[in-house]
Amino acid sequence: MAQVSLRDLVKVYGRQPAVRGIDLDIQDREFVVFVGPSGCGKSTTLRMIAGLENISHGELLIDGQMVNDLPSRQRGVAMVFQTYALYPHMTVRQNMSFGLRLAGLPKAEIEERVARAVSVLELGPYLDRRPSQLSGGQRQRVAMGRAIVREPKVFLFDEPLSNLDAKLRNQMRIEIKRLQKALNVTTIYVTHDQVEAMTLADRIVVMKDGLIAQVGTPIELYEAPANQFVAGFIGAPAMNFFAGRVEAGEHDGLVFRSNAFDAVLPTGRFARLEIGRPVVAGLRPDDVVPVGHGVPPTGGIAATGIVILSEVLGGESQILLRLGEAEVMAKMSQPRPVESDERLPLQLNTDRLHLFDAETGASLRASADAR
Amino acid sequence: MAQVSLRDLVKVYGRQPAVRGIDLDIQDREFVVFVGPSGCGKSTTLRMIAGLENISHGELLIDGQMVNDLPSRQRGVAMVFQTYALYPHMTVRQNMSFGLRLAGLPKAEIEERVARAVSVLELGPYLDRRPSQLSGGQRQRVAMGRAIVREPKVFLFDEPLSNLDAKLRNQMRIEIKRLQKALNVTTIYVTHDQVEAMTLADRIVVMKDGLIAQVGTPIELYEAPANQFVAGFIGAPAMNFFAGRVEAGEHDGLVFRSNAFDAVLPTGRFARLEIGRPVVAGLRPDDVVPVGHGVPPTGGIAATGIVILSEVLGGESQILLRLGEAEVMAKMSQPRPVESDERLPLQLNTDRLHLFDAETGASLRASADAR
Amino acid sequence: ADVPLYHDKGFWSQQFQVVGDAAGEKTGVRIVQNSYAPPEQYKAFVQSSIASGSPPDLFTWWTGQTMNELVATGQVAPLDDVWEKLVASGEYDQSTQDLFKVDGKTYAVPFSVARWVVLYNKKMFADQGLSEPKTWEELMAAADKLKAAGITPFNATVQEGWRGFIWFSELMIRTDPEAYKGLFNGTVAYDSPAVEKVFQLWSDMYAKGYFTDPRSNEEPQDFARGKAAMYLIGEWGEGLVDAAGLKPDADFGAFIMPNMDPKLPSAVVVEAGPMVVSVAGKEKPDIMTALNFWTSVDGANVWSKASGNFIGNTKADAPNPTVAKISADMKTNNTVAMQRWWEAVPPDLQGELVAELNGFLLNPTMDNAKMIMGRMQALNADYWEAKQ
Amino acid sequence: MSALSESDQKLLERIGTDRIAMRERKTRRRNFATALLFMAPALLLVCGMLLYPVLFNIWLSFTDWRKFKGLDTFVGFQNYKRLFGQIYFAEAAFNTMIWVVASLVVPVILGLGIAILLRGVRFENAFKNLIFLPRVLAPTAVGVIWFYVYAPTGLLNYLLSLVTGETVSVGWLYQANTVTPAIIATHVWQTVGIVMVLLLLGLSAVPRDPVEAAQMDGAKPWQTYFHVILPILTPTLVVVTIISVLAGFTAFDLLWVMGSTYPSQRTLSLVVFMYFEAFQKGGWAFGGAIAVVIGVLVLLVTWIQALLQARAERMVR
Amino acid sequence: MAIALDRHNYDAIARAEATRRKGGWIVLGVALLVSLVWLAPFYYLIVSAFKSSTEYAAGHPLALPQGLSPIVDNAIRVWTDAKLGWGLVNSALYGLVGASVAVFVAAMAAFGLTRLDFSGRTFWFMLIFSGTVFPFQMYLIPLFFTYQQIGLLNTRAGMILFYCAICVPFPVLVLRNFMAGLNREMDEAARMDGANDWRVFFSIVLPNAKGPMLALFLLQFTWIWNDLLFSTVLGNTPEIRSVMNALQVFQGAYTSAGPNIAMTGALMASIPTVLLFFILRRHFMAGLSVSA
Ligand SMILES: Nc1ncnc2c1ncn2[C@@H]1O[C@H](COP(=O)(O)OP(=O)(O)OP(=O)(O)O)[C@@H](O)[C@H]1O
Ligand SMILES: Nc1ncnc2c1ncn2[C@@H]1O[C@H](COP(=O)(O)OP(=O)(O)OP(=O)(O)O)[C@@H](O)[C@H]1O
Ligand SMILES: [Mg+2]
Ligand SMILES: [Mg+2]
Repeated sequence: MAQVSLRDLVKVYGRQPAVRGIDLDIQDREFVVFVGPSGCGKSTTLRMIAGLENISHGELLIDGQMVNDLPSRQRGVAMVFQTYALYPHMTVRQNMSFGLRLAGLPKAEIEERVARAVSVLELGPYLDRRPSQLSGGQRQRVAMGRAIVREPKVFLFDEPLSNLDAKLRNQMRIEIKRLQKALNVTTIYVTHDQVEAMTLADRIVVMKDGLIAQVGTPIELYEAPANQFVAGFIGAPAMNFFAGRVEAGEHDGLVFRSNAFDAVLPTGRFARLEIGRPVVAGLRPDDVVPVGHGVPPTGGIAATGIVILSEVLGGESQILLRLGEAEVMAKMSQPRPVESDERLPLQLNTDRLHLFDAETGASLRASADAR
Repeated sequence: MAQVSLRDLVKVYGRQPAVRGIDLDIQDREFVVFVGPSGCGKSTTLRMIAGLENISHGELLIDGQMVNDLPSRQRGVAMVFQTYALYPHMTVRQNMSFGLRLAGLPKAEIEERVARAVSVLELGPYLDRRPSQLSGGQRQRVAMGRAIVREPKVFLFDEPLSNLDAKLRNQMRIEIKRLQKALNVTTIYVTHDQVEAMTLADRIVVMKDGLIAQVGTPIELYEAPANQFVAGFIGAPAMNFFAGRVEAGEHDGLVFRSNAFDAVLPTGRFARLEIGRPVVAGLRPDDVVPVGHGVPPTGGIAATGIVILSEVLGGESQILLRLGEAEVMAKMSQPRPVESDERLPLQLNTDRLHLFDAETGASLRASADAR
Repeated sequence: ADVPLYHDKGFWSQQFQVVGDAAGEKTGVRIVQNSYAPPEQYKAFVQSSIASGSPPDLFTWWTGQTMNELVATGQVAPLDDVWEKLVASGEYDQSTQDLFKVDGKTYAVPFSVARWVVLYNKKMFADQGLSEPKTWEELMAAADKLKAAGITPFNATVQEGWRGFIWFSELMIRTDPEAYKGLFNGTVAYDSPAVEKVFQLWSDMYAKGYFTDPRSNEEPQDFARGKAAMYLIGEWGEGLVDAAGLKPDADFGAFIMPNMDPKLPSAVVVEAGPMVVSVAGKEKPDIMTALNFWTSVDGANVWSKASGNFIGNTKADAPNPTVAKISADMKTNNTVAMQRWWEAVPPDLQGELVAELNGFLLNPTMDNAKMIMGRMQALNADYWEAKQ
Repeated sequence: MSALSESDQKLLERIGTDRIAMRERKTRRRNFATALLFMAPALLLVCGMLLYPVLFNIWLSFTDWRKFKGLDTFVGFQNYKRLFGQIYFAEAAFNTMIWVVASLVVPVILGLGIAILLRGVRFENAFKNLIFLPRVLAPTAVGVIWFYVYAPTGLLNYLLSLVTGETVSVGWLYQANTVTPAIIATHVWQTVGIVMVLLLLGLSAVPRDPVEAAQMDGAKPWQTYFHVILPILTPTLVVVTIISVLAGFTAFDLLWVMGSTYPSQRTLSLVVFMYFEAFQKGGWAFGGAIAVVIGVLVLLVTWIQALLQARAERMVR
Repeated sequence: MAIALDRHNYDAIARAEATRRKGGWIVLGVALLVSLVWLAPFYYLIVSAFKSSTEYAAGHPLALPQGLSPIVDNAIRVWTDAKLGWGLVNSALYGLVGASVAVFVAAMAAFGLTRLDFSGRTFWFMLIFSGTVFPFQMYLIPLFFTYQQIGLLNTRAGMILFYCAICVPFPVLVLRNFMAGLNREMDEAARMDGANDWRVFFSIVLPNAKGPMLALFLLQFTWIWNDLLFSTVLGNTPEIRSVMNALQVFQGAYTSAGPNIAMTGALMASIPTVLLFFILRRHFMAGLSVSA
């Protein structure tokens, strides 16, 4: 139950910057997820907040208090590690109560807190087992329990689910979501799995090379990515990109022209468009709709793709197509079998087209925070 | 380029059966995928085909010849391992040519074959590296190259992608598909990832407890699962199940009645339905459509769900709902934010309802192979 | 009061303690024995304590050159005053005192005086109608007769790696005692004719099959088991044979080996075990009390009863029939004591030379002997050259 | 570390590298102080009881300390000169080399053979324990046992008599040409166990997959061993090799006990030679010089090991 | 959901397969042969210890002893001549104290070297490890004289002190590798739980290093027990000397204990370590696995 503020946080290893200046205000009870490719500095940032790494530069404030130089145990934070980091020689009960015992809490209180966490996490039957006698999911829950009993102001998670298999990961994801809702504690969660990010976060922080690429709600990031990096990173299968340029169209309008397709650009959606400017257009696979499958887009343009490969996933398939000279991924709902080289009529939902500066990758949307 | 036939294949470890009797005919150039939960005997079956395990009972035929007692090297099979199993002390080139050198092929031929595989797999720049100097995806490709150069009659894959991260897995999956199309070799592929199974297979073999649960094309398995196990295993998110019973309805029709919903059973779709029979109904999340989102089903019944949890995935969201007394997963396309406890009008596409015997789990469809 | 006695004779530590306890009872000064093993470590211990100026008060040592080195440090006390009384009382012979003299002063009292004699199997001798040989010829005749009867005459091995010199020195004494003495100050070479003559004799005896397998590790047991009829060993070996099952007097007797040249005076190798007192120890009355008890008739009796060892006190009881007989023989023949080769040879050469002699036992041909003589002399010459 | 980009350089300038470095140094200093406390007992013991003697030894090898004489005169390299001029030294060094080579080659080959043989055989553990058992015996006890096994009337000759049908009474430990092989055989009997166990551990750590891959690639069992398993085993082999070499260099107890009747015992190895010169003859400084020579040789081997190991690991990892 | 799992009689199939598979017998035969070579000296040792001197000389080496009584005589002789009682007590003391102190000290050092971040860790490690790089013979002369001078020669304290020291470097090497492999996040979790360095060492790292520490203790204990070199040089009076040193009595110049006695001594001195090995062999092997 705390606000966390990061002010120009920098971490330098030797002379090599790992985190290059992060500014972020996390609200009380907010669930913030850090995502980004491997090595972008997510864990380092989290560990600075946890007090496991020195802060090279900048300030870290918890509830307005500067905590740069406080040791972890005085910051009121608790962390769940990727490897769970359970104490292998202690039982579940001992693992959960270790911190409380160190803090010298009365026995009764310790027992009560552990009991409460155990009932929330349904760990009752395993209390006297060692971590090695637990399954991955159970260990994960113990790690959470250990964090919970300390009743921290801030929860930190570093890829807590990445060691679980797909099924369990889905299940635990839902549990974490439920738990956070129930406990209502400020939470910072690191992952490189975008499904986790999308489903868990109140706000997502996308990081790249030690910097924030964009902060926003999941829908904001999906609908209005601030740059090509975020656009490509969020959403699976990934957004299709087309290099092209802006040209003059009819009625004073502008047209995007590429070797895949040409599209009239809706007025008002984009800013700073000059004729001749090289840009990259983005179109999500959901917006490349095979005619007769799925909701036909109201606007958009027709085109024909040549099937390269199709992957049926049951309720939908993903189809890799050749469109002009480019390759495009399309989603087909209520799928039918398609053959290689089959010509597939498409409707491109260009109303939802994204445009990025070809050089900087910055979005060219009129207002980056408009829905 | 070979047919592979499994005749009542059994594997017993000590006294414990791992594979309990598998009958299967694999056609020339067919891509067959074995899926099933962990420990169901997929790898064991594959390893018997590879000649890495003794066959306890039954016959294995390759091109009609009984090969039970032939060592691997005489069976004309090549295998790609989950761990890649590269020789750590050899360079990429040496890894790929090792088998050919053992076979005593002329140097020129070895070089030519390796060169061909290298160009197909784009391994050129790494030829003189050791496996430890390669990334996961590159190692995976070397492992495939090693199999390719031997020009086997049958390719065997044991979860070749499970050690890669999600992005790379998607990418390599497509490459494997392309490669198999190009090489046109009979392929047996083991995975427990159903997306891989759905997208790669000509036919999928679903295994459970050392036996085959169903064999069929991906669409067949998705549309017409032979039993509740297959129905639940194939498709993500998994099919929703509702326990209930068959009762008499209007106009001599039959009705499925449960604590979630009641539905008139379409005539002709099911066989062997007696009134009062306890059954389990199945409905895929795709067929639980929030009104106003996605293609509204033509038939079906209306219902109202109460939102428990929603997970936005970008282009769609998955919503866990309370429906009557059951929990149901629904898919919402073109999603909008929903709140917990919000009441969500739904259309249940009961035309696509599945019914299973409550006891045996067998499908009650009129003709199990009808689409 | 307790006074410590340091020694390296671990196998006699109980026996030492018996004497020590007796001393305590009799004089009030109890000797407490401290045993060290192996001998090298013991030497190192004494050497280093002397180097650091704090030697033990009372400890055992070796006679001969080893003693000379010790005396040269100036840290052990002369005991001539003690000896004056010992000789005057008639308990000890002057010749015994001479064993412990360095440059005219006496630096030790004995804890053992063992003569090197031939033990013989009485039954075998009787069976072949043999009696104790009085001359070299008789000895050889006896050997021939035994050999003819299928009995190996002499027992000799390289057991434990130090026994190689036994026959060499005995044969030297029996053939040329003057040359024998010359070996120890560098005046006689190990490849001189006198030595070669001994090797020839020795080698011939081997050729005639006079000796047992040199590789046995059970020398006393072998003798007890009848593997050989005669056994050249220090008197202390008597107890070992006894323990191995052959009883002294009843089963075996002893004689001093006769000289080859009957004109030579009767001689016997005497191995003396010295006990020395440090300069500081000499000043302590308790130490001297202990020492006096040790050399007294009482002390000698306790010791000889416990260990079977003779310490030279002629008024004390002989510890066993062998000692009694040899003492008597010596008296009648005016036998002179000779230093043992081991003590007489410079310590730096001991190990290497005896190794060569062991090598001869294992391959007792004259060819080998010639090589061995050459190598021994090379070592010897080096040593004396470095001494210059 | 890759070169810094321009923007990173600017970043560093902006935040000031000195302050960061200072903070890191402070943390490290604090950590170091704590670590030093943790290491203190070990450091005290090692420096006081092990490193001090080594330095002492080096110093004394340059003096003429012997017998009753104190440690005072510095004589330079005189001891070394004398040492290298001695024929006993040459003999001892030669024999040490034989020891080292034999105790390297024989146990490793034999250990590997037995390890391969025993893998997966029935009663594997019983066999393994039996072959390892001599290792827990004291070398002294082993020496005593084998001393009598090799005695002229001992077990070995008895067995040979049974085989040949006539009386054999070879004095294995008394002859120049048999004494070293005989003691080496005993050494092997004692050390093969540990070599075998280490190799078995190494073998069980060899991933199953490359072996199976080789099988699929058409390798026959021996080809699999030769081309796949052994190369992967190289790091273990290096460790085992070095353990064996060091054991060979410093072996003393067996040579001491079993060589006690060999006429030229002190030449059996450098260590025995040193013990003789120092403790038997009281040549402390001279013995010290021999110890230094052994030390240099061992360091040399250790250094080679480090190189080999680094290479082997680079190859396989 | 009931799928018929018993399509076959799998026990019968397993049995049929087992009979089909041959081979293995040859390997077993060779293994038996090899183990015979390994066993023979043990057999020889044991039967010899059961023989009297005459019996030993009379029969052939492999002959079974005629009775059990000689071993009692032999044992008594060994016991009294070598003062084996003291030897056993001393060796046990040196082994227990030396090995446990050394392993604990090593664990502390390894913790400092692996779990705390500071520069120059390799140097400090090398400094400690250099203790065993030099051949042991280099310690002999200096230790002997230094001990002599400061009065530690022939004292239990001196023996223990040395054994503690010599047994430190190897465990440091092993435990350093082991602790470096322990999950560091575990420490971090403990620190976040409020533990300081000592807590982390005692409550987290130490309990997790129990396995290798026990194995190392066993290895070092046997090493101390079996050591002859140092025990002859540093502790030589009967009350101080170790069991291996005590056995040296049978090699003294004036004793002539026969083979049966010497072997009885070897047997008696070996029994404790052999027993220890058999009881705890899994830990021995574990120790080797961490050291490799
Ligand atoms: N202790 C360290 N010393 C030096 N560099 C480090 C250290 N820890 C991390 N780095 C570097 O800092 C950068 C950021 O690492 P960080 O672990 O924060 O990445 P991440 O975003 O968590 O990646 P992942 O998704 O792989 O966990 C990386 O380039 C990494 O190599
Ligand atoms: N070598 C073996 N010895 C004994 N049992 C084995 C052995 N190998 C596999 N099994 C058992 O056989 C069964 C089938 O194992 P298998 O490896 O074929 O499963 P799988 O379907 O490949 O599972 P996964 O998806 O986890 O790889 C399992 O119960 C397993 O425990
Ligand atoms: Mg990370
Ligand atoms: Mg598997």
